[in-house]
Amino acid sequence: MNSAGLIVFDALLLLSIVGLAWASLATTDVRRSIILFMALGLVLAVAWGRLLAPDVALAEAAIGAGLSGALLLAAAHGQPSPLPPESTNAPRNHGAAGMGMVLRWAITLLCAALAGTLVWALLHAFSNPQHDMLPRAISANLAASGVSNPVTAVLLNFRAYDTLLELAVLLTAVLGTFALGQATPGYRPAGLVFDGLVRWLVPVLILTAGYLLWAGAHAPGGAFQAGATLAAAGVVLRLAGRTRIGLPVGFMLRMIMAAGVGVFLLVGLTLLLLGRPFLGYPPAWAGSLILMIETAAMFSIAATLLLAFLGGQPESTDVNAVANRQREEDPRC
Amino acid sequence: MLTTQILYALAGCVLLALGVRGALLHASVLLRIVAINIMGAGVFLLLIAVAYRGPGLAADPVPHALVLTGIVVAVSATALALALARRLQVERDDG
Amino acid sequence: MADTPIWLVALPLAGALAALLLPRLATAAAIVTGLLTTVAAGVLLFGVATQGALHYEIGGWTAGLGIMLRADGLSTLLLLMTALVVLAASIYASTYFRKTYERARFWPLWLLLWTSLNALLLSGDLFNIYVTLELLGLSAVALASLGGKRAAVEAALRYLLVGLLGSMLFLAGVGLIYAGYGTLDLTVLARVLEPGPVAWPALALMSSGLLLKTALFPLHFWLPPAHASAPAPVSAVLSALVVKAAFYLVLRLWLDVFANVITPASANLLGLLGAGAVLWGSWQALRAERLKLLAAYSTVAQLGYLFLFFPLLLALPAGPDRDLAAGGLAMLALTHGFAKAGLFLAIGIIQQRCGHDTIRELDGTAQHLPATTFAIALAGVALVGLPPSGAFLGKWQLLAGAVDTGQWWWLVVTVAGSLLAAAYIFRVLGHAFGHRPYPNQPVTVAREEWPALLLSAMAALVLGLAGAPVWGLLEIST
Amino acid sequence: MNWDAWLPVLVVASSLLPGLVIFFLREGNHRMRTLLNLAGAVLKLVLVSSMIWGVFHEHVYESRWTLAPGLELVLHADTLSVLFVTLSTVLWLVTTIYAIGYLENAPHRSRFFGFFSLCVSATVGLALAGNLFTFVIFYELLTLATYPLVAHRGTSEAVRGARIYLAYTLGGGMLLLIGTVWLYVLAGPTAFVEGGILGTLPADYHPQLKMIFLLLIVGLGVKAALVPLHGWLPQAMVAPAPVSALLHAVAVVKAGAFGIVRVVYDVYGVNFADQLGLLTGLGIAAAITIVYGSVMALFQDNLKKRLAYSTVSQVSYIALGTAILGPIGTIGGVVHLVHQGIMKITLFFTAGNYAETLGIHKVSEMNGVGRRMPATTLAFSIAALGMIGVPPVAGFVSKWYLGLGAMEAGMAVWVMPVLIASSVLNAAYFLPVLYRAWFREPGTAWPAEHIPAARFETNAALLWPPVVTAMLALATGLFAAAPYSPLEWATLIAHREYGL
Amino acid sequence: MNIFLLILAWLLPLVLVPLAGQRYASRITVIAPLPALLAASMVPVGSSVSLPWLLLGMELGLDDTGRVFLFFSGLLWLVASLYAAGSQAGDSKATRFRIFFLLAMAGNLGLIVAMDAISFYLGFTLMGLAVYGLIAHPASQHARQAARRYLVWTIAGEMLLFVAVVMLAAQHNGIASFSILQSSPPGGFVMLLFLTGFGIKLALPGLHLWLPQAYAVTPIPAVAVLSGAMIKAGLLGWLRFLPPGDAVLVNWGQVLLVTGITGICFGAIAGLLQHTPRLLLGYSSISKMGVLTTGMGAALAWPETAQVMIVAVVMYAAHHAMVKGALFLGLGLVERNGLSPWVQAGLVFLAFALAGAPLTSGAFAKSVLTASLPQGAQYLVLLLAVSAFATTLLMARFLFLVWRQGSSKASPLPAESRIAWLILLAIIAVFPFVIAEAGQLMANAMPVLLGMLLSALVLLAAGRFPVQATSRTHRRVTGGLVLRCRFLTRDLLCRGALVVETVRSALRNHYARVQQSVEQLVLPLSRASDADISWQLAGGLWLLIAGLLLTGLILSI
Repeated sequence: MNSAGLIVFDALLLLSIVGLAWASLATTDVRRSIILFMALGLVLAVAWGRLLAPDVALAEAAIGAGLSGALLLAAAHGQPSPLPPESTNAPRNHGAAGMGMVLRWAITLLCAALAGTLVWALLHAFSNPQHDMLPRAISANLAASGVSNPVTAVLLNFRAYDTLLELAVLLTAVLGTFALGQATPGYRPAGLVFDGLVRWLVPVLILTAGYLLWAGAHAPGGAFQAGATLAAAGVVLRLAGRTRIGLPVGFMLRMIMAAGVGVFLLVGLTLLLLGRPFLGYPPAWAGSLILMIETAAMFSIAATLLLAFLGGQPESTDVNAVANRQREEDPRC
Repeated sequence: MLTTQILYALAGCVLLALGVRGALLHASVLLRIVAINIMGAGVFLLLIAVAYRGPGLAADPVPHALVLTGIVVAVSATALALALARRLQVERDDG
Repeated sequence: MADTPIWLVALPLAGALAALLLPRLATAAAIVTGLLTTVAAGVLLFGVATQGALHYEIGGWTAGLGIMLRADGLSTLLLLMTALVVLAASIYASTYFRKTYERARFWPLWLLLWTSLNALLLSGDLFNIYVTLELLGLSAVALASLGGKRAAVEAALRYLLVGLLGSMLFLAGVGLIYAGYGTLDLTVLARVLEPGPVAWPALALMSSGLLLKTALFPLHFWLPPAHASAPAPVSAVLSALVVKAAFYLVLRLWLDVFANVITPASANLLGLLGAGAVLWGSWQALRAERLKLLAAYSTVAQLGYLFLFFPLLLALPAGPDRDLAAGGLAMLALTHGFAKAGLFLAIGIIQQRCGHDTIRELDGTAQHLPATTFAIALAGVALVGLPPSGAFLGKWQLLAGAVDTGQWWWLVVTVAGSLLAAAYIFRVLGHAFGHRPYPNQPVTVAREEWPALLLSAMAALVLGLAGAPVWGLLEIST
Repeated sequence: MNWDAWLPVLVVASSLLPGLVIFFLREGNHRMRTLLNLAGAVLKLVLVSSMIWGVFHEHVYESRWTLAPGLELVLHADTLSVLFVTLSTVLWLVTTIYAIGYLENAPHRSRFFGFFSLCVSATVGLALAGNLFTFVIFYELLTLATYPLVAHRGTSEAVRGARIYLAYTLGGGMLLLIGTVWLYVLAGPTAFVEGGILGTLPADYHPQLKMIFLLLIVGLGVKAALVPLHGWLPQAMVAPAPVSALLHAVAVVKAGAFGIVRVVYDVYGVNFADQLGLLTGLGIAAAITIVYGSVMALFQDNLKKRLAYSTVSQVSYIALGTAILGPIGTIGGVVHLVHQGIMKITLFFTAGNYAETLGIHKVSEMNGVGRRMPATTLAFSIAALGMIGVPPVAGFVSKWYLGLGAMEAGMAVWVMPVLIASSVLNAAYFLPVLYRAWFREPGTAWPAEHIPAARFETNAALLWPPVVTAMLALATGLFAAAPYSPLEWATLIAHREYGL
Repeated sequence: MNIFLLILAWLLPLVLVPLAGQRYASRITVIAPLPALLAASMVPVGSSVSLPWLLLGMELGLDDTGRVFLFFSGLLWLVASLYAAGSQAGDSKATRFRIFFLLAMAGNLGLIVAMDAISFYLGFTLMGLAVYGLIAHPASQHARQAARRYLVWTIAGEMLLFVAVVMLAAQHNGIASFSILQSSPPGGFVMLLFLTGFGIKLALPGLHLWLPQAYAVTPIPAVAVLSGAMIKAGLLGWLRFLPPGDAVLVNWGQVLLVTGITGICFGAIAGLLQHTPRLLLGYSSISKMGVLTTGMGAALAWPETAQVMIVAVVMYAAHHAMVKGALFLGLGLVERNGLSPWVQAGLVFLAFALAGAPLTSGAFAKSVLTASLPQGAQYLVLLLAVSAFATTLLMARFLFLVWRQGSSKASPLPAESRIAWLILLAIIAVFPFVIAEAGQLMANAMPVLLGMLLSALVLLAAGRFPVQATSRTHRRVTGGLVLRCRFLTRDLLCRGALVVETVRSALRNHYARVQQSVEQLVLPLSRASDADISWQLAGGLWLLIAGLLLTGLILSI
């Protein structure tokens, strides 16, 4: 592509990004908004590709567009459309309406100012020579990182601590979801066509996941993309109305959920006990350790995302069942 | 100074602002969550634009890694928010 | 010794996994983890006190390429406070949650929260801070929603959305910084940052994100419902530590990292908002009908005091006076942490024993639950800032700073806030002394009441009487 | 640390520790409680005695503890503190005995005695405070320790009284705190030094120092019940009698007055304060209070309320003495610290006796009570006469020195009329009470006779404390010139303050 | 021994106070004044005791003046105690009476031996307040009123004295010993205070308003010592505090002279108008105190003859004390036992003595007084003669009133009382012969004779034209004034209270109104809870704060 074509492409891409975002936010129809948001995710994935960020593009396609959209759609499922305003009990009168108008405009203006400020700041930042110290340091140390894909190196070696905590975030989210109680049972089963699709889509997805995981070391891909793909397989199954979607129950499930963080932590602490820094892989072992961590992380991510999609703990795994006795009443004041 | 970088960063800023506006003005919880996601997308766009070094040049991997982490964090938060929203709906329906 | 910082993160995280995997042993795992982590915090404090600030490069990568944990005087103090408060709250929680499934849900999240707090306090990297903030936010929200009631869920949802908005703005600021300076390491940034079109918006974005999370007036609207509807141990930690963590970040950014970017005008704005928080929070606490709401609004007010220090610290020239004021700030934050945690635990006991926490119907509580009432009184002393609490020393430095820099208006705010605080605390205590048919067998359940008592006593007595080392520790910075 | 450094701490701890232990005693364990109380009180008395001896021989008893850089908790025994400590200790012992009798079979005794001991610890700490910072700490602690005592009865009236008390004292405490902080910023740690420390500050600080003085005095004036800051005092009389006794005689009110003395003499230095023109204002405030309190007392039928207003009036004698420049006025003010305490505690004890024994709460119910309760009424009479200033009761000595001091300072023109007006008014509200008690025929029945007359007119524990304190009031006046008497001690204080 | 007697003189009555409720208390009371009498007779003049640890340093001593005072006071107290042992025997509240009696005794005797201002003031106050108990002793409306009035005056007097003593001591560096105080005369204002303060006790005209009613109600033994011994404390005060012989005080002497003369005349005239013997004796005391005042005035006005004059005044005081005391005791006998002939005889003798008839103590006292008068004051001789004349008339009327007064005879007095009276009579009759020269005993015959003559005429006339009991002048004049004063004070007080209350309620209303309006103003604010803050508003604020922060950062002020 020549540069003029590129500019047109960029322009179209940016216009569609902004337009989709605008459209997605302008509507009050939740489902419509979500679908537009998913579309935005796909366009963004293209944009990442355009900006030479294939790892992000893959993740965005799988998670940002795919899974987030699926989650949102699932949540929108039971909801009336459009939703009633959240605070129905708030007093509303004409004065308040006038105030509301003023407020809308004030917020809009302030948001515009926010954008303007950011642009101003970025223009200033970009006007200085680029800081290449960090990329150079990364390429210098890439050999010792155990992987050849610099993004994976950053994710799982240089800034592995971030990733560890990120997995913890994921775990927290799903535990939080569990804490809210039982999964909402039953989705509307899809049609027969979809059912047919499922038969070949799921194996493909699983294979893709495996590839992404393996490729992550040297090419775009990695545990997150792989985990998300794996989760997508589960989502597809679930959408097809399958009750058994490959998730274990009970202790095994908890093991899988904990595996990502657990293995990560285990590796880190083992190294620590061996006299190395926490997560300071010996260069010779780095590749294998990263792959090990990534594998565990993939399963965890997949299970977690799937559970998040299910919106709670699947039945019969709930520890609710363990004890349902009433708390003994205390002498009251 | 790269035009592409600036343009995409600008789009990121716009997305961020749009997201903030949406998150503040929408009454529906789900729409707010969508808006926050769009906000996140704007920030990610900004970061990726910062990483961009021009055609043919390797981009800065650090922001890429950050965005990857950010995406997962965002989806986690979204999942929890949705679970809460659903639970709230159940409570409302019951009450 | 040098590894202690990472243990402080790893231990609770491991504990969380253990609690998740073994639901039946969750409580035991949590308590053991709690004890170990507290010991680690103590060791860290000892290390920092004897060897100066500790740095830990994770993975052995130099700062900038990798992530560095840093423990200086301030963060170590807050880490120790976190450890003690969480440990006490854990002991209380082990009796608060009685059903196994409740425990299974509670403990992993609880320990994850602790992990995030420790990680946040130790973090030396901007993006890592973002991740810890999210971990903190999500675990806090998940815990806050454990109440399961509609009010709790509604508050938790709002809390989450607010937290996300704040984090996103924070992240945008991080992006700006990276765009402008190409690094995320705080120590490096502190060296290279200079006032300009990059640093200003970045600081504004990050600060406003954090201000939202730390519930500074008038951005506090989400806090009272969330803190008031969460289970008692959770409320304790939310009020005592979680908002404080965001405040810690503001402090770090303003005083360390962006030290040469900030201006008197901006600091005065923070002070002004702090003043608003002090007055409005105290006023709302005075009007609150429920104890928990009172405590939550008191948190809003107490955070306001912390922000009053900003204009003073900026106006004082670097030197002993400034160090004294900074120590006062830390002392106030520490005292509030202990006191508020103690207060919430005590309220939890009242709520469980009396079935409600309506202030007007608390007559005779003192007769029924003497130790609990005493805990509330001790915590109240610390919240009002009466001697011998640590808050008294903190407020002393606040007042001294205000006098020293000629900023009289903060003095008026402080005094008004303290009087309002006394009013709302003694409104509760007055009821506690009220008449109730006597005799009424006093109830004392040591395991429930000791944590609250110890926390309150820590705030009202120990910090005030043996708090002098705090100033020495604060001198140790990176 | 050696003995000299430990002694002040021990003096404080001898009531603090028993108090803390008492909190944890079971309600029914009254023998242990009594033992602890009395042991603490006696031990304190012994310790204080040795302190008196030491201070007289110019020993330095001082304990220091750093709370924050530059902020030290200093307990230091000088002549003035020893005077107040002794007063507190002796009266605490007596009041404890009284309280044991008063609260027999009443609920919440552990709580009561616990806070009671804390209250005394705070008072003693305040007396021993070696700098303004320490003083403020104990000042606030005193507020805290007394609040539960005022609210003790738990009636809505008591809770309300306690609330008002708290509102006033905490507000005053805040002003005091501001003043202290301000002074700290100007002059560094303000240790109490005989003769004051501020005189050396440059002249351009003087306007600020005046402001600070105002803040300090207003802050202290709340507890010292200077008009118009006295509103809490008549409300706080809802407290049980031993509490009122302690509040009015030793702890709260006296703490404020003691603080005024400290600020004028040991912070500003009386000559410097005079040089700044601050004494006149203080004196006028005290004078107004003296007259106002007496006038208000005239209109009270409730006995305790009448006594409360009497306190408002009498305590300002101390402030008045402080405002009078010159050693003699100082003696008058300082010695009244003790004298008023002894006399007022007697009055509140006896008022409590009337209420507990016969259910008498009002002056109008006191007809002929002297025949039913002669010893109590005699104690009341002695104390009341002392308040009027009748020799040889202690009050006369105070008035004598105040008058002489005023003459010496050339302030007699307005001090004398105030003294006279106050004495006349005192007579006007006390003598009718005495008349009723001794000369009127008793009515057919007492309002509510709780304790029948047996061997004594009332319980021995209730009877002896007021008798003892009344004798003390008589003795301090009668043997005013004897060695170690309050007057001699006050003279010693004045001599050291003025460097004579 | 001397020292002990000086201390015991006032200590013994105090020590006996706790025994006042015992069974034999009335007998024990009698021994209370004995040490004082012993001291008066045995302790050499000029001896002194210093008790530096007592009060503010107590000094006791005995000088000539003190000795005379101690003698007649001790005697009176002794007699009165003995009398009281009989008269109060049936009193249900005798204990209370004895307590106040002993307290007053201790005060009276104490102030006589006191050699410093504070001890004197102590005794004076103790006496003053204890007398209140004696006056208020009869549980009657009258007694209460009289006692209250007495108290008001006494306290006023004590206050004045307090100020005076303090100011005087301040002139001498706070030292209160008489030996120092008398070294220089007090200033004008202090002088005025002393004159008024002691003047109240001495019942100077205008300051006497407490006296008549008090005499009317007080039990007899008490009123005997009151009128005899205690009233003289005022004179002793003057003698102690106002050093005679100083030229500075000459003008004050003149003032006293005028006051004294007024007192003589006023007392006599008002006395004649009385219709009860007690009141009459009261006004007679006022008149006689006028004589003492005049003498004191003369001593001050003519410093060169002051010493002589003082001796005369003191002698006169002793005479009056004993006679007036005896008159009251006799009156008591009449009241309780009726008019027995020997009582009548005694009373007549006493009447003569008071009037100053020859061969009585009165004649002796008056002649001493006359003889001491300085050259410039011979006109006072005439005055004294007029006084004697008037006294004669008064005594005549007294006897008339006693004779007319009925007696209940319900509770006749036992022997003790009669013996007591007789002892006193005997001493009065004998002592002039012991110490006086013959010439002195024959003085004063003329005025007394004239008086007797006039009295006889009046008596005859009265027999002819029966007169109604004399009008109640006293009540209308003095009572009216006092009442008016009291009403005025009460009115003022009430009005003050009213004003205070009005202001207070106005403030309260105002406060309530302000509170209301403030509440209305901030109602939206105070009602608004944070739950109502809409998400949008909060968001707007948030962005605004972010913007402000940025502005604050950019505009580095």
